[in-house]
Amino acid sequence: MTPPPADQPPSWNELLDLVARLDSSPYADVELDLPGLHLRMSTAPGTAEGDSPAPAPAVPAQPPTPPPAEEAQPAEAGSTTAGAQLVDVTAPLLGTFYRRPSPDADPFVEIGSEVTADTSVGIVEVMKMMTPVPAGVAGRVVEIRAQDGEVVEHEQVLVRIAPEGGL
Amino acid sequence: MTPPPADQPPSWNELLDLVARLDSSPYADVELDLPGLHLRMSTAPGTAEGDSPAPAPAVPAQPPTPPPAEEAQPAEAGSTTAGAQLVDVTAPLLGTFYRRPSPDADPFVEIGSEVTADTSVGIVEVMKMMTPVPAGVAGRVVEIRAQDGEVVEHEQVLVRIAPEGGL
Amino acid sequence: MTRVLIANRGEIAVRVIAACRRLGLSPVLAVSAADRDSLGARLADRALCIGPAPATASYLRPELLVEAALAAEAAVLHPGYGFCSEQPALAEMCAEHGIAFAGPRPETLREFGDKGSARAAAVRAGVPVAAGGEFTDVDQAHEIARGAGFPVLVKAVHGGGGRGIHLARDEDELARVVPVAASEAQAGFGNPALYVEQFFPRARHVEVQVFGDGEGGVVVLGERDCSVQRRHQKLLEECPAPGLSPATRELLRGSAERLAADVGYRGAGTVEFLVDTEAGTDPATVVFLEVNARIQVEHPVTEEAYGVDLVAAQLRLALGEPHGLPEKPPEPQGHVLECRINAEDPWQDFRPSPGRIGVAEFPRGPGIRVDTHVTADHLFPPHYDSLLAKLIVRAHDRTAAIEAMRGALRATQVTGVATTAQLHEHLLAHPDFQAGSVTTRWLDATWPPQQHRGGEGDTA
Amino acid sequence: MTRVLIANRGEIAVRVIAACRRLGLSPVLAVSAADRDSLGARLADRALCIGPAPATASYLRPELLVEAALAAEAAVLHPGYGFCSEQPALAEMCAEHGIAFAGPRPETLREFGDKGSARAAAVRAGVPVAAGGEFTDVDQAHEIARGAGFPVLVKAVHGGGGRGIHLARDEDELARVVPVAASEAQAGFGNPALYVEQFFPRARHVEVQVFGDGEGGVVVLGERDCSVQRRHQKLLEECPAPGLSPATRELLRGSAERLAADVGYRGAGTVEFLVDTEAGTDPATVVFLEVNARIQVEHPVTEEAYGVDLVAAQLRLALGEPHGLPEKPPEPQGHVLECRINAEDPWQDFRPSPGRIGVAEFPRGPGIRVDTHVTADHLFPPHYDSLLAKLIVRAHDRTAAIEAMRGALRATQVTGVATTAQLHEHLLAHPDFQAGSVTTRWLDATWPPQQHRGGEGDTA
Repeated sequence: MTPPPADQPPSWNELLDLVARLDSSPYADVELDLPGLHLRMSTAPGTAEGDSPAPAPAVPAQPPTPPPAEEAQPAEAGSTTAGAQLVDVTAPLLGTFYRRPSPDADPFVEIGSEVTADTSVGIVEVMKMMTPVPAGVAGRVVEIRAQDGEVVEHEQVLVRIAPEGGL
Repeated sequence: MTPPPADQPPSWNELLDLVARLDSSPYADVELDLPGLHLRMSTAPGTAEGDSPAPAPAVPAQPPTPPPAEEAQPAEAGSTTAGAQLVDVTAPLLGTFYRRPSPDADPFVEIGSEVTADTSVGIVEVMKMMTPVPAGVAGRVVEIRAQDGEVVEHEQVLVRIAPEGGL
Repeated sequence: MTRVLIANRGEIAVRVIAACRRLGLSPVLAVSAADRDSLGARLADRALCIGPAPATASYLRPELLVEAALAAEAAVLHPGYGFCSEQPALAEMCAEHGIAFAGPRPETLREFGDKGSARAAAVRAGVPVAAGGEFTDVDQAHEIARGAGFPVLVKAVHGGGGRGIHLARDEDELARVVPVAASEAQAGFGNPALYVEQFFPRARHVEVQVFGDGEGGVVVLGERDCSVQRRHQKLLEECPAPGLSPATRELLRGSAERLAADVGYRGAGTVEFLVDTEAGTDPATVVFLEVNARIQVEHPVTEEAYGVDLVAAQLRLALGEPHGLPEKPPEPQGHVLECRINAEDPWQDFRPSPGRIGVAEFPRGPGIRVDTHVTADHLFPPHYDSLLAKLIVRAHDRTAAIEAMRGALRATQVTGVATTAQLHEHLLAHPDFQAGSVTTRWLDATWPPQQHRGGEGDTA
Repeated sequence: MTRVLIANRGEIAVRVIAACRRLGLSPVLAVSAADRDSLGARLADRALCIGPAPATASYLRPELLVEAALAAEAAVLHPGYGFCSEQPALAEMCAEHGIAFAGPRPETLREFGDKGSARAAAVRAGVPVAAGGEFTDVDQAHEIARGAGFPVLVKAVHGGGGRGIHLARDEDELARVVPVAASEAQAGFGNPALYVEQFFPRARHVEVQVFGDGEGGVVVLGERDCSVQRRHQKLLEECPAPGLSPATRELLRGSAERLAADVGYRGAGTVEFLVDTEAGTDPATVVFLEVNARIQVEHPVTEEAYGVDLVAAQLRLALGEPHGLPEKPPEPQGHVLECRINAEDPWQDFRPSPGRIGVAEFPRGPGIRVDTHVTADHLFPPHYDSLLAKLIVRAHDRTAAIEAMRGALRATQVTGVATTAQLHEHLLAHPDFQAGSVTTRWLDATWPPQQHRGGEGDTA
């Protein structure tokens, strides 16, 4: 059922207009009911009824800055992901990640490979200089996150390992 | 009556527009219902919780009359402080607050005085121009916050009133 | 510590606070309820809330401003621009209460606040004015208009600013316009007196910055070109004014200096002129427009061109100290531009766009100055003017300055409100502007760009 | 969009980003793990983490910086100052990989990176050097020293910077110093070769900014005075250098220009000189110190004095475009000062004071520029140098600039770390500094103030 035009609530612009007018008026309290509209304004706090808190404008929260690493990280710097209980093996520096010692060779590891802390999971190449990346922990490779030949950043996760005996 | 389906709730930008206007307006409490929208704003923390409904003097919407030029002051602006259930009577503008009509006269009100909404609780003087400050609400004066002869800022609390019949 | 009451808001309040810091003065800011949490209120040593948000109940009430100065025990009141800055009543009330007003004397404000007496003062000082004069009836108006040559402008003798000005292109239009203008003048200024003067359709707006010591000594700090205007609102200013001949510069500066010296001008002021680009004479045709008896929005272009602090000079003079400006400033090297970033939508007929600011990133780097009161999460209130920030850029020549300003605009990011930044990018890229010396009606013919006319809206 | 890899951190990273914005280039920042959340990382279009916090594992490794430039597909690498900026290896590696290095050619870096070859290049270009020369045994050292006149300095021929320099006030001291210096040179630079030259105990440090087009064209942008030094660390710089005669300026500029032209210098560089304030001749005695083949920390004083963007000029030149600087810049009007605000405690022997910044408020207003990477809540890392912000102030003369800088320091508020701000307030208020032309050893004799010597600590 469509109500007759006279019963329609005011448009948004009309409402803004009204508020602008009321702003400079001497009224301390205003209450307005129209079909489809209820407006109540007061200069006295606490006089408007209701139970929902005022919609505060969202202020973007500053993410806390992580403390800087004080020392050079060992290349195998692993971190535990909460819940998943997996160890991240990350890149020790920026460079190109290779999963194999040479283009024709087999990959250092595959998903399911068992590794010791010293097992290389790949190498990072910077200007022809190769830096092997050891697993850092004994266990089983469950995920390979970096592509062969991909440029990886420092601390970027390369592979993830389920440690021996869990965590 | 069912609201007309054509009436869309305002967009977020339109809402921000309204909030921007309201934010810098003198209103302490705002409540707005439109089809698909409920807005409630208050400058008084804790008043939006709904545990102490505030039946403060609500002036029903009246036909708009031209605002009385520059002197249009919501001088009687009262506000309820959550918890204490008292109404703050605040200064309508910056100036010197006087508790008596003349140095020899008795104070307009003392603690314990019974007031109506029209009773002056003091005057604010700006460059020899006197602005009476009405209580804005009927009740009993329970606290006098501003000293005689003190410079008060706009919206500074002058006296506090326990409204008739409580809150 | 000597206190200064700042009777204004927005970016100029922040600017005056900076000048106070430079001089070791303590800034106290008068704020309306809408400005309690403004950047100025945070940077000042104290903020005093004088009244509710509407300016008519706060910033436009001299008695509240002086009351605030007394409450703050301020030695000086700085009025900023706009609001009460040129109100003789404020200057007088300050004087009555022993507060130094950082502006001209009340009688100077009164003289230049009225078009008739301002024009008379200009004539007395030998400053060129447009052909024309006062009239008392329509016949006389026609006679003067014929003498001056059509088109003409009809103005209220006792009016001020850009209000109540009517254009008449011929005798018929003049006959129609005079009664309307007279009744408007009566309604607006309490007096129907009118005058008529020659209209220059293709003129530049060039103004001279002066600073008087109040005793007839005047420092002249060159010219600003403010021809980029939309309906008499300046949008982009530069110093020096490009492409003027030395003789024209000398005519402008000499005129401004004589006028300021003649009235014993005190403090910072601007003498505005039209420069006719049609005539082809040297010096060009120059006519007096008006005096702005205050610091102006565009004062930074002069400051950066000359390496001076005009607001600090105002405060020093008000405190009875030497103003500290160089007596004979050397010609500025390089070029300075200012773009006004307004919270307006240039694609929607410059509709004001107040609201909650999200991101507010401004440019940084050599020669860049940003005057603003806006920070991230600031609520830009709808009660006042829409000036959001002024980008000021200085470089070794005009071409480099234009390029630098284009970079500065690219590095400016403001979300939550519409701004005029995109308009400025368009203007700075325009061959007419790059060639220098556009006229005051250029912008209205240039914006919005042709391909966007006809309601296409913000799709570019 | 053309990308620029910025191989640096701190305020200079932010500065290069600003230059990229000016030119419409896309800045990509190489960061260590400690700088992931830095202001530069936020302002850049992209940040690439190249390695852990220690500079030896990140910013000091040319191969990582070039790898990052390749990963970013950058056309240009900007090295900033310090770190690898003057490493021939970085410039060479860039060339090998088709990346334009925003700095001099590798051979230029090599020539000026060695005291012996730099001095030889100066002599070839007719640039005055201190009396002295290389020696192979102690007897020869004594002979040269007697010729130059005591006191003398003993330096490693293949050394660079301020390292490994020994003072000998007489023959006995020279005899003691030579073997020590030789073994230090062998250990530090792989070669025991030494030379001896005249020492100027009361000299000013004055340097000339040059910008070469790489083909022998050189723009000279005046002098900077950097005499306010603590143990060879510059703290406060100004442009122009105060109180030099026109003949002395001409000698400095002409020398710098010849040297830069002679080597076909490419990009921004500084030729450092000592100016002897004792001699009383005109021109004063001027001797070549070294060439800094990079943008310098104190480049903003020149930029603000001349209205130029030196970093943008570096980037333009690297991209094969004209650098855009004026060919014959006019003499600057006014005066520019720079104060380095370091996170150091001047009351505790300038002990570094890294840590979490609380408040970070910087001055604003006319002629004020602040180059910083520090914002509120920034964690100032302990791994790198202690430069926190540079306050740059320009005014119409030196007196006004000093006053403006004192105001700027008052308006600066940084909490959470100790800073050198208070030191600067002391220096600027000192009559010696206000009179101009202090020598390089003035600060060590002036700070801490007499009444605070003897371990009173930070009580003033």
